[in-house]
Amino acid sequence: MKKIEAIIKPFKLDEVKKALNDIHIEGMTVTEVKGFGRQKGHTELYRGAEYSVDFLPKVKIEVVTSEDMAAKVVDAIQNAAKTGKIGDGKIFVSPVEETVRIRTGEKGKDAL
Amino acid sequence: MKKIEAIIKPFKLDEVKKALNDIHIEGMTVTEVKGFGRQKGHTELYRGAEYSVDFLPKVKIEVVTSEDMAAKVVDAIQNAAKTGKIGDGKIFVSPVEETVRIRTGEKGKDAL
Amino acid sequence: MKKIEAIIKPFKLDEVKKALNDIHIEGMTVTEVKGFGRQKGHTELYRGAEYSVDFLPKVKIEVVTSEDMAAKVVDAIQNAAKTGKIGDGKIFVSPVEETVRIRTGEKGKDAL
Amino acid sequence: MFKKIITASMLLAYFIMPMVVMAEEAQAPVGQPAVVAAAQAAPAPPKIDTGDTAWVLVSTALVMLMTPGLALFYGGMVRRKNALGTIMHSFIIVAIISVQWVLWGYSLAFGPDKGGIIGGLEWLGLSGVGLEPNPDYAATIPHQAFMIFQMMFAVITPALITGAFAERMKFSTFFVFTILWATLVYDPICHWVWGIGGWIHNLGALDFAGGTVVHISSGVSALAAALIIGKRKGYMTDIIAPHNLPMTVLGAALLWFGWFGFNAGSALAAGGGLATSAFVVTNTATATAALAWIFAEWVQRGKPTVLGAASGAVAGLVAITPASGFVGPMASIVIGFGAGVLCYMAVSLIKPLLGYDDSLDAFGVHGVGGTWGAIATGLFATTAINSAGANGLFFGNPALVGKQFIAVLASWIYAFVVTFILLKVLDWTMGLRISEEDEVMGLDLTQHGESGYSS
Amino acid sequence: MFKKIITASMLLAYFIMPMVVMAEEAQAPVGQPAVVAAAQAAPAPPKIDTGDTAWVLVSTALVMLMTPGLALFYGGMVRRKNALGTIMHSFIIVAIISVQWVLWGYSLAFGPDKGGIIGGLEWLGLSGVGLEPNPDYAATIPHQAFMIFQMMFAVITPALITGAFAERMKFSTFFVFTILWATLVYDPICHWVWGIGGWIHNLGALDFAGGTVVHISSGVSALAAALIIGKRKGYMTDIIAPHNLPMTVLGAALLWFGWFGFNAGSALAAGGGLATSAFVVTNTATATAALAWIFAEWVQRGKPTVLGAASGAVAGLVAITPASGFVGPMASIVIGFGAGVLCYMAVSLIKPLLGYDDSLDAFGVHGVGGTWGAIATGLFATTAINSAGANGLFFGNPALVGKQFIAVLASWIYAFVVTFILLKVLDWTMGLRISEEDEVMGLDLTQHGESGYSS
Amino acid sequence: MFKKIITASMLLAYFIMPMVVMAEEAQAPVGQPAVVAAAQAAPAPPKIDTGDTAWVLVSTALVMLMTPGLALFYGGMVRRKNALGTIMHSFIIVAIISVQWVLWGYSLAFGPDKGGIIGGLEWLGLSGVGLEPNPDYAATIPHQAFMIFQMMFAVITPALITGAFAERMKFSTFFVFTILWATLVYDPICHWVWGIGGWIHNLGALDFAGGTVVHISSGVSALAAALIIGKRKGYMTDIIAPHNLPMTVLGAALLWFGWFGFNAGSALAAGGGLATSAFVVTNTATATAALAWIFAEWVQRGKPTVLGAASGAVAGLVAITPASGFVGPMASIVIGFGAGVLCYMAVSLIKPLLGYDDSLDAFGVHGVGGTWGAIATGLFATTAINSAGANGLFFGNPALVGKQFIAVLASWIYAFVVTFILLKVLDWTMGLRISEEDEVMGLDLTQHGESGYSS
Ligand SMILES: Nc1ncnc2c1ncn2[C@@H]1O[C@H](COP(=O)(O)OP(=O)(O)O)[C@@H](O)[C@H]1O
Ligand SMILES: Nc1ncnc2c1ncn2[C@@H]1O[C@H](COP(=O)(O)OP(=O)(O)O)[C@@H](O)[C@H]1O
Ligand SMILES: Nc1ncnc2c1ncn2[C@@H]1O[C@H](COP(=O)(O)OP(=O)(O)O)[C@@H](O)[C@H]1O
Repeated sequence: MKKIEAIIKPFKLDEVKKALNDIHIEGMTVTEVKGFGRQKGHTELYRGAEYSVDFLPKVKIEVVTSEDMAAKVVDAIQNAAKTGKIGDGKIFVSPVEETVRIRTGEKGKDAL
Repeated sequence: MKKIEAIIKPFKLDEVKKALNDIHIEGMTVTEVKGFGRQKGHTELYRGAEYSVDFLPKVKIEVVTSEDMAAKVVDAIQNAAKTGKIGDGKIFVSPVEETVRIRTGEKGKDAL
Repeated sequence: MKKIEAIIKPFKLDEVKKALNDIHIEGMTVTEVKGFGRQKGHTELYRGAEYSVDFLPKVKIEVVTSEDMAAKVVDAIQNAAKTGKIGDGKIFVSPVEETVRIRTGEKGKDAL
Repeated sequence: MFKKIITASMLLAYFIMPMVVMAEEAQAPVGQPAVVAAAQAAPAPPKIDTGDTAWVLVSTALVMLMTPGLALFYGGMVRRKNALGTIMHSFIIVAIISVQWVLWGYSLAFGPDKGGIIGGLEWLGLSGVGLEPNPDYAATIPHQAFMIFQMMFAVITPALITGAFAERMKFSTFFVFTILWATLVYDPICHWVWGIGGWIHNLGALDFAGGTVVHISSGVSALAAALIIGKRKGYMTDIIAPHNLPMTVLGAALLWFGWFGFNAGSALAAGGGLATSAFVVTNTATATAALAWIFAEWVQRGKPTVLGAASGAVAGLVAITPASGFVGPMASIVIGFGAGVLCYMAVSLIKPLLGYDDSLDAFGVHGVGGTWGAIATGLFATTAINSAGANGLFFGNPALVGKQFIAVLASWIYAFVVTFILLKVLDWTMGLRISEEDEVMGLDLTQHGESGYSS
Repeated sequence: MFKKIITASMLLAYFIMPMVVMAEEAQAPVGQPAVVAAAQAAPAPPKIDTGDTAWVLVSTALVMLMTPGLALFYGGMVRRKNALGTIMHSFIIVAIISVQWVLWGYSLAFGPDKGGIIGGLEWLGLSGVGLEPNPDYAATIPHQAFMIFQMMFAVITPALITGAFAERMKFSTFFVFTILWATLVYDPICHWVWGIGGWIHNLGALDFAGGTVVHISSGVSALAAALIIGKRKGYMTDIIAPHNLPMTVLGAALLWFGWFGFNAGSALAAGGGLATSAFVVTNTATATAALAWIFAEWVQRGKPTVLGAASGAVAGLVAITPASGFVGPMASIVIGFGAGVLCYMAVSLIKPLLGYDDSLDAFGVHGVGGTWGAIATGLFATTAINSAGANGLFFGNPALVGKQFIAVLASWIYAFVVTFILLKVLDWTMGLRISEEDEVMGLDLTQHGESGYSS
Repeated sequence: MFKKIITASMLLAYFIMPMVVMAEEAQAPVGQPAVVAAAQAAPAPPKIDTGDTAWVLVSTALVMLMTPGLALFYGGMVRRKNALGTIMHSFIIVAIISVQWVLWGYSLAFGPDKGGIIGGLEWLGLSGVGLEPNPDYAATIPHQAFMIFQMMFAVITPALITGAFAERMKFSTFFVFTILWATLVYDPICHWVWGIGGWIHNLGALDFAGGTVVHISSGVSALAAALIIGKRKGYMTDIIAPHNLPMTVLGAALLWFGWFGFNAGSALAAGGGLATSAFVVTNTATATAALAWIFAEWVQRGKPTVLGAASGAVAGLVAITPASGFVGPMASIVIGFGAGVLCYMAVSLIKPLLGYDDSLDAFGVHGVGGTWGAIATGLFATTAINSAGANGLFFGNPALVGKQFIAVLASWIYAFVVTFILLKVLDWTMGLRISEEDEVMGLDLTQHGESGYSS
């Protein structure tokens, strides 16, 4: 199995979710994260003190899926999350050795 | 080493923590996440506008442990987190190649 | 490629970011997490009821980088995040099989 | 389903009935105006004092603000998932009781006395309650000004109880409970103590601004409620920490602010010094109690807490309430100090010992503080402050303590018993408590379909 | 860039002009004091009543607090990224209009009448508006007390509109819009209805505390604004949930509290019973409307919401406003009930049907509630409450309904047309709406360079 | 450990002492009532005016609310981990000073004059401070009403200082500091300026509502405190952003609201026009200052901020305070404009230049704004507004500027020197600052064992 982790722009979450649903991925886990990268941050002003904030709000989506679906998932996310502007984010794919569904104890693919 | 990642229902966190302590796992990292899966979300009402919220609050527990403990950890989590109702969550096991304890620089098992 | 995940004390984030920038790591993703470990928590008092809170606020930094940079990254983080006191945190290294830059579709090292 | 229909019909009736009455009244022929209108049509008697009226109207507004203040005070103390539900309890009570009071509550509480026990129905729908003064209650302000000032007391009292069953009460049952409790518990006790002809009033027990009427009645009912509804899931095992203490402090501050209207407004006049005196002792007792509470914590636990300061202030406000028109500033320091220490002990030592889950300490603060205040009135009252009052034990009149004790006891017993029965009946019919699953999800989502906070 | 310079210069002028005037005035030789000072120097006439003045000053403070209350009411309803920007709208309007009113607004609204349409410029910079009473408006309080009480009405009215264009309006344009709207829409309508000589005033239509002047004018302008500025990105597709409903409830509570000053303060005196009567009906209508709104939700959607209770209360406050000095408590229940149900329907049924994005329901609550209240005044008004008023339809005088209808219609048309033109012109010149990218980032960062919340 | 015991004993003494006194007093035989009671027993003199008393009591309540308002204003500006600790500073000061004032503070400040420097101990424990008017201070309200109105000024002043040492002060030391500062700095300066016989009072310098007494004394002490306690860890290197700006705006709004009581209440009467005039100029200056501050930002940084609007409003309130009973509306625009611009510059240009960490700008706003207001009073005061005042420079009397300057200078020097010594002594004995580790953890957990926010 593979874990696909994507860091995306927050307002793209809904579209990505829909894209994944379209390819019948019906489980995912989402975390609010802060990203640092090429995309420039913004400045905040408090009583004349200027702070530059370079961590930007991003959303991390994690999907664990079977080997054969992995590429499809990556494509779906990439298409849905893309705006073409800097800061669109990354997708990382890594190996997962085992999966368990807590409710039933099912393992492997059945657990997804 | 293995990383065990479990997505569980938030109110089960304490029980899972206790179960892990019982098998002498004394380190873990916890993140608030939102999950999407088979479990149905809820509806929110604001001035007559109805929104269906399908991301549900979940908690992700991460434990890095030695190969031989991994199965025990998975079992402990599964037993403690299980309610038998949909949405109980998943456990994912993946490989970790190296571990460092920042305070001392110790590596591998000693770092856990 | 490798993913380096570090759990550190929140007030060390800025120093770690600087240390990474110094070795030309210019992308990272940060998550607020709660950690449980050797470091003792604190007690909270509400109307005489005493609660011991053992989950402590930590920050998780994730950096995906090429194999050859991985060791350097680990070192940079370890040096910058170290206070020498219990609770400094851990660094975990795990394999990443693929990386995609959403904006361009670039893959592998180019995507970083 | 069946229960839902019953509830719905009750609610409907609650609205429709008055609508019908009003519609008829409103359409009364011009030649023979409705009773209310007639009363108001009479030229305003010259006795109305503009300063006194301004003071009582402002005080009414201040007391009104206390209930939303309480909403925040309580709302900050619950978990995030119950923030709205808890706030709603107090907020909607302002609406519920405002209507109940106009329709029948005021008449039951202050209407023409029936045997010392209850007011008559003569003033239903405020008929006969006009804009000329009613000298029985307040000679220099419009009768309706007295009525609406009193309304705000009737509003906050059931709201205080909600602290006991926070985080687990079913909203529909709460709604019905509030109407019934106000009618069956508050209105009678209010009549006993403040109504012309009320038996405690005739007895000569003193309660300037509501030690028995407001705080004992609500605090003791809260105890009954905590016992009947049972503990929250996870009580004493999980961490149940306040989700927003700045909100709680803001609530306490609004309570303190509004309480000047509560106590000093109870003089029902600005002149003559009584309002000023009540204002001064209210502030002094409150300040002392806040210090006493954090001091007790500091000694016992090593740290003074912010929630303690806020709680202590409220305890002081509660305790000085019955005494505020009868005691001087030095006595108020003693009363405040006692309130801070006693309520702290009730809340942090006795409650855990006995094991009931009075979630936001409605009994520990209002029951205990109100009882201490009522007794302390018997100790420290002096006619030097208020010639219409009486001297207390320390001013040579031990009899007053006895009277205070009777008033306290009667309020305790009546409130406890009636509330107990009421809640038992509601438990059997509508159900008091939400399901365990709903309790895990929280009141906000399950009772109201809302989240308090989003991004 | 060009636009920025224009804006900056306008703002600069806004400050510099008065500075110059004042500097001159302040430096007037002692022997010949400035006009303002002269007026104030005259010995205070004996007619000032301390109780009435206390009441009006307190009421002014209460009404002032309503606008920050509105800031919270609205601020809690938007998304987190727009919290500050939304709060800023109301907060800065307090500042903008306070200055506008002193410099020219009061003169336009209440200055010597010019043809029933507008006040003259005689009172620019408050010249001639001193501390002696102006019996045309209020005989027992200083003229400046009347002026500043009215100021707070002029302040809150444009703030109400901001609910319509929340989460997408450009701050600089909003700033200019506010000044122009107050001058071109509020000041004239205010003169028509309340100014001595104003044509609606002469007509005999009743508006005790601002049904047409405040609520219709702002609500209808809000509709125009919502139509012109267009929907928020993601409206009806994304979840746009209130980020902090406890804040919204606190705002509603402050509105309720302050509204006692708004309505009962509009009696401009504490004595005589009118303030008391207005106070009572205000509270009663508000309570009923809150219940009616959640009851409607309960029936239609199965759950009573907290936002519904708060919204209903505000709807009730709006609807009773024009009627508050003319109707009795029973009528106020009917008015409140109507407000709760009608505004609920406007907001949750009609708005989605028509599809405009009046983001925080400025039209649905103030436009609809204000219209209902103005018409209801024509139904339920009775001289038994206020001999200076008139009887309504149910008291035998159908003519009043006609007059109310004319007043409503005139306010609707004038407010809609002028606001429409104003916004169109501003859209062409300065631009109304922030860029889509900025909308995604939020007002707080893009318009003010701040985050509402940090850790 | 040793220090803890000392602190504990001091606190204990603080409570026990009065308890003993009171207990004795309370138990005085009825035939010979305690002094306080006796004073109050005298029949209320006919001179009390109900309207004036209502106004002063309401004003007292309004001013009381300002300190919790300040708690929110400051609390929103700190980091989340210090939210409660910062709020606690102001909240507990309400309690501390309320007791200090009743026990000895009022006597020191307003008691019978001793050499122009300090009040005598005659009025300790309010003995002799009864319900009849004291015509020296206010002829138409009870003496206790004057006392408690003044109390609220004594309360807020030390609370203002806490902005300087926010996020790093030890709570126990802060507690002791507050009592000592009130006694050694506030009470004397208050006596100089407002006490009958006070030397600045005799000099003829004007301070209507506390430019020197409240704002300079606290602002300059804040500067001393910032210098002694040193910078926060991470100051100027880490991002130290306000954790909750809506809370800050709410605080500013409550300050604005309460300040009507502060300034207009300082007329100590509702009639005669002075309260109204003070009300009008207070609002006008505040509004102008809010606009001036954001305008300055807009020009200098390109964006108007919400924190700027709130800060500007507070700066305007500060600056108009001493002038509010002596100037007209046009002058108030100039004063407000100056306040907005000067305080903005102090805070955003001068502070970073000089490099001290006055964390929440207690000096930049209150020190600078108060000084500007006191001087401006010397420029714009006119007897046309207040015949009991004096003319200023622009009304032909340059001498007033000199007097104002002396008053300012004396307050600056006295406050700075005494606060400096006091803090140095406390630093050596108890320690001012929490440990670096505690500073990282935050005040809330380390000083109070609480978290402001949980889930
Ligand atoms: N090496 C990395 N490891 C982990 N996360 C990264 C890395 N590089 C970028 N990111 C994440 O991706 C986000 C977008 O990256 P950025 O460089 O701004 O734009 P782009 O992806 O368009 O090149 C960052 O905000 C960060 O969260
Ligand atoms: N393929 C997946 N990848 C990552 N997380 C998943 C996946 N499927 C489910 N989850 C997580 O597990 C949670 C529970 O899944 P759900 O389908 O609701 O119930 P169950 O685990 O009982 O089948 C989800 O809310 C989500 O957080
Ligand atoms: N086995 C583990 N798996 C995942 N996270 C861990 C593990 N052990 C520790 N951690 C994380 O590291 C943090 C620091 O660990 P702790 O034992 O307190 O101190 P130290 O790292 O100095 O030994 C913890 O708070 C937790 O977040």
